[in-house]
Amino acid sequence: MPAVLYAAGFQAGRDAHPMTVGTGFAARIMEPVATTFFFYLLSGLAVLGGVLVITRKNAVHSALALILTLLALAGLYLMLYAPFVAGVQIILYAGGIMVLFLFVIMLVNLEHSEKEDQFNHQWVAGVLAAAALSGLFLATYVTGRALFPQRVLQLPEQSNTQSVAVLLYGNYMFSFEIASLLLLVAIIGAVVMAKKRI
Amino acid sequence: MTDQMTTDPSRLSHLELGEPAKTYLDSNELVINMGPQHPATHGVLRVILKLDGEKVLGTECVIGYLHRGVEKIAEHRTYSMFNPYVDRMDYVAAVSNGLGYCEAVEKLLNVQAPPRANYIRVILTELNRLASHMLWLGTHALDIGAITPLFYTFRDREEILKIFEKYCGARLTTHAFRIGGCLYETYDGFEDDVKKFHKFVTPKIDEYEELLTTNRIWVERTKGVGAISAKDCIALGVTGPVLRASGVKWDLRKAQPYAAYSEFDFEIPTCANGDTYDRYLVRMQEMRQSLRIIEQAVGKIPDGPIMAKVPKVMKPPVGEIYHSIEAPKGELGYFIVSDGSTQPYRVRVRPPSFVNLQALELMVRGHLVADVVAVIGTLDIVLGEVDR
Amino acid sequence: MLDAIKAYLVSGSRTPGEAGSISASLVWTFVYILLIFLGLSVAVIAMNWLERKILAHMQVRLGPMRVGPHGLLQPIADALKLLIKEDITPTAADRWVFWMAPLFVVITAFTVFIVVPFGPTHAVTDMNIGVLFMLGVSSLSVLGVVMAGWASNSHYPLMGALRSSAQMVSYEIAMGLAVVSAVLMTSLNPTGTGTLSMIGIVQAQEAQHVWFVFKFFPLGLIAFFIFAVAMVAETNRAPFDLPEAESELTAGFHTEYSGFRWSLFFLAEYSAMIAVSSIAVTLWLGGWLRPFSDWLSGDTWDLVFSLIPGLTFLFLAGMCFYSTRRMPKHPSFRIQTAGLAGFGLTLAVIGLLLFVPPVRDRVQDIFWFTAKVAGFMYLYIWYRGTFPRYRFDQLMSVGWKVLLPIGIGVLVLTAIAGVFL
Amino acid sequence: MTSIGTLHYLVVAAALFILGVIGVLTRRNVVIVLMSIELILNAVNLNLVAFSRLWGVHGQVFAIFVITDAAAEAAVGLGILIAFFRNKETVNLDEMDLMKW
Repeated sequence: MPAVLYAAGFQAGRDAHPMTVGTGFAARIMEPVATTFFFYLLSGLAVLGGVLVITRKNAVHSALALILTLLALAGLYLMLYAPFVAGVQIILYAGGIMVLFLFVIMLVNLEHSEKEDQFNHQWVAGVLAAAALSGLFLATYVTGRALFPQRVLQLPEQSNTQSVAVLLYGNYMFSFEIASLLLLVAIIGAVVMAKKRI
Repeated sequence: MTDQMTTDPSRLSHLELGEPAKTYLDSNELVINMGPQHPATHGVLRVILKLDGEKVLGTECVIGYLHRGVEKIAEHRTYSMFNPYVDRMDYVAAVSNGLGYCEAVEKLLNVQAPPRANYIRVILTELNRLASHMLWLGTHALDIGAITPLFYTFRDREEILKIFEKYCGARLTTHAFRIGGCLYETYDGFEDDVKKFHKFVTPKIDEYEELLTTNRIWVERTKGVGAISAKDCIALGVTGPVLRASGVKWDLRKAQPYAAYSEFDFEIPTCANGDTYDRYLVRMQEMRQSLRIIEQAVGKIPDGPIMAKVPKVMKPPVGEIYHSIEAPKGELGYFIVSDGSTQPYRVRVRPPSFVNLQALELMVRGHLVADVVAVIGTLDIVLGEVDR
Repeated sequence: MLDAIKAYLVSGSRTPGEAGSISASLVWTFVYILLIFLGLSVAVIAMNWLERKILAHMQVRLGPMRVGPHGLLQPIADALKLLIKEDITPTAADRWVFWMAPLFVVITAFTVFIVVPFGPTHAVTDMNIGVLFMLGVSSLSVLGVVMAGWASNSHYPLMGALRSSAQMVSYEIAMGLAVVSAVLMTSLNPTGTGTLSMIGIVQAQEAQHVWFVFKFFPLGLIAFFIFAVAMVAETNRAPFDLPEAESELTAGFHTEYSGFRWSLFFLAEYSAMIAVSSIAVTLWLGGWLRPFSDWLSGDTWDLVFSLIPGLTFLFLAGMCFYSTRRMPKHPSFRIQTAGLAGFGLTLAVIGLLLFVPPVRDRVQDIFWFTAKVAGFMYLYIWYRGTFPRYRFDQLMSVGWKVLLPIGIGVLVLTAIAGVFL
Repeated sequence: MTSIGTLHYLVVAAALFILGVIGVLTRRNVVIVLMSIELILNAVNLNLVAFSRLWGVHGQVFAIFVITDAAAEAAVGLGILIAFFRNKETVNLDEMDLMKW
């Protein structure tokens, strides 16, 4: 499935460029359909996962829903010509962070918290705030849509990893080092927090 | 520790260990039932483990799943009728069990088995020791994860069982000896068979050692695991290879020779650390020593009768007797009380496995779950003997 | 349609993901996926039989002998048994997660194969991030294991799941470092750019005229060794099979599974083994490249090596025929003997087919790749027959204290060597 | 048939963001709140990657930084959670009021 997806993204992307001419009748028919189909499928899955994350009682179910969202987002990244970010998303987010989450959920037995009230007392205020935020987004969408540039850059998909690397080790070298420092701090912090006796 | 040991399962199912923990964090413990149906408990032993993650905080053995009331049965059988029952206790070393019982009753009757019978007894008992140690090695290695030695040892144990079968018709529960000697004369070619076996198995033991003794993973898994000091061993009454691995040179074959053992030249292998690796080494050495005894014995089996004069209806004089032998697993003792009738008033067995099992708690506390399996294997228990 | 097939076969220089038009690309992708799925299932079945036979012969016994000649039909009988068996879901289990876990494991195990290059053109797709994708997706299988252990709602599976997730996460790091050092070597091409694409990595080895296992000796060898150890741990096989340590945890995370769902775990385990082996083969052992391509070069040698696939099959066929002669002559063995002869005949026909020049040229790559992977499979079985099992703390210390530092050291040294040599 | 532009991705990202905000503001369970934060971070990532199609790869680089950040946050957050759970035997946010006096 990712292969198909990938191919679809690749082909569609090629056609989205104004200068590219479709390679054939079938291509001209299929590409927009494939892109649209996969976009709606993946974003639907992502949003569905998001809804499940915040509504499930059982934390493990929430985590699994979050994994669904993460994988769907990785698919979207592939469609956006960001294969490297997609790979990192899968290997780090779904394979690393979520395993950590599941591990902790299993360590911290949450059975009794399932039977308790799932939402806090200020949930009305919270939902109102979120509604206000979505209103803001909606307003931005309505007013700003026209200002949005229509054309997209044709990113060189085959050398995506190289261009990311050049930026990461060139322009953002300092930030990269800071990030490694951040991770070091996080490791030490996590060990100190979780260890029973030091 | 021994006072925790009890055979009343109704009390034990709600342990002093407390209710199962709510969480699996180190603040709370996890209680796991290992057994009675578990591949690594060598039968129907149930070990209740109190765990902190993977670390063992405490254990409790629940036994009795294989209890058949062997000792009680003895009170309703004549002396010779009870003889086959003892084979069913330590069923991997049935010959040793029979030897112990027969000698105890002979002592009670004040009868001496003839020298030829004693030689046959020694040969068969030592063969049985080899068989028992081979079974131990195979299952112990299997518990630690090495699957191949099991098949090697079973291949070689088969040769021993073939000799048993040719001698008395049975392979496992042999009932080879009778009170007063042996019932069966050796078959034609018995000595050749034993000699051939000796030649066959000596390089095989090197083969086992090649697979395991210097294997890094094996050494890492066994060195320092389940160590027990000589003092603790003596305090708990632990005997056999477990005791010898802790550095105590105590073997009943030397300490109070029975059968014909005083006539043979052999050594008592000992080690110093008392850990699983040392017990492994001791047993491997013991196998070689057994082969040595067999080699000496088979060359000079004396001629003569194989049965002493024993009355058809045995009525030992009133009195009591304790006789113990060095079974493959440790000291196997029989305490028999006679009231002068044809049936024993009471028979009490001191099984080595039962006593050695006490040491489990001491040996595994603070170790990991995987070590529990290794230690159960190294104690070499047979549940038929523990529960009787 | 026929034209399309012909066009694709003739073009011959692209993976199906890049085939001319999107429709052709889709069709060929599906064809390849189907082929890989079938091939993998057959490989797992064959592996099942081989493991039992090889292990048995290492352990002085015969292994399956009853179902079919030399037990050849035993895996099929087992599969049937598993399918017919009752599929039990424990009452206290979390139904959804319990149901999803084996699916998740199997899907991840199979998805990995879309980037495996069986030959320069024989891959479903050539991803720019091939290696990253493989590592990522195979690391997802740990989620399935955790789900299975948690959903069973039982102590032994939970402990198995905790063990395996800790183990897989730790060994992934050592594995990643080893992979990075191999990827670093690809950047020493004459063209000068590194690549994560699986096909690109093999092509780099072709261009540099050396398999990466021999590059910067012994650096490549050490990295390969790290990977070879980590991949055994990653697939939970002996001597690192603690999550399913039979003597300790009965069966680890799949204790509560039975029947078909259990067989899915089985399938996933074996295809994961094949997957990591193919990563190792691609990264260090030259993928589809034939051995000695520099030393024994030239048209004559090319021809000789291209005959080897057919000869191998003929040899296997010969073994079958020889065994036929050794079968018992009793009438009740007649069907088995005939079956064995038929099997040999099939192998012989395949072998002869492999001598036909066009087939020979297309199939060579696949043969060499498969042969190398098969070597790894044999190693897996060999380990299982030889080693005892590690203990959990020892396993962790091997991962973190031995493999990880060595991996970092090799990475740094490879980088230095790449710059200065 | 409209083709999918950057704007579509932004809408998806906004939806995920709002879901995350709702989760953070209303749920009691800390683990789920942490997961909602991951949801928010992912929404941001999707935005960044979508915009990288307009203005070059910089967005993708930044997305990688965000993922790093998320890893650090998850590690520390779950560490705190374990430490807290060990002492108080609860994972409910409104019971975490040790600092409130």
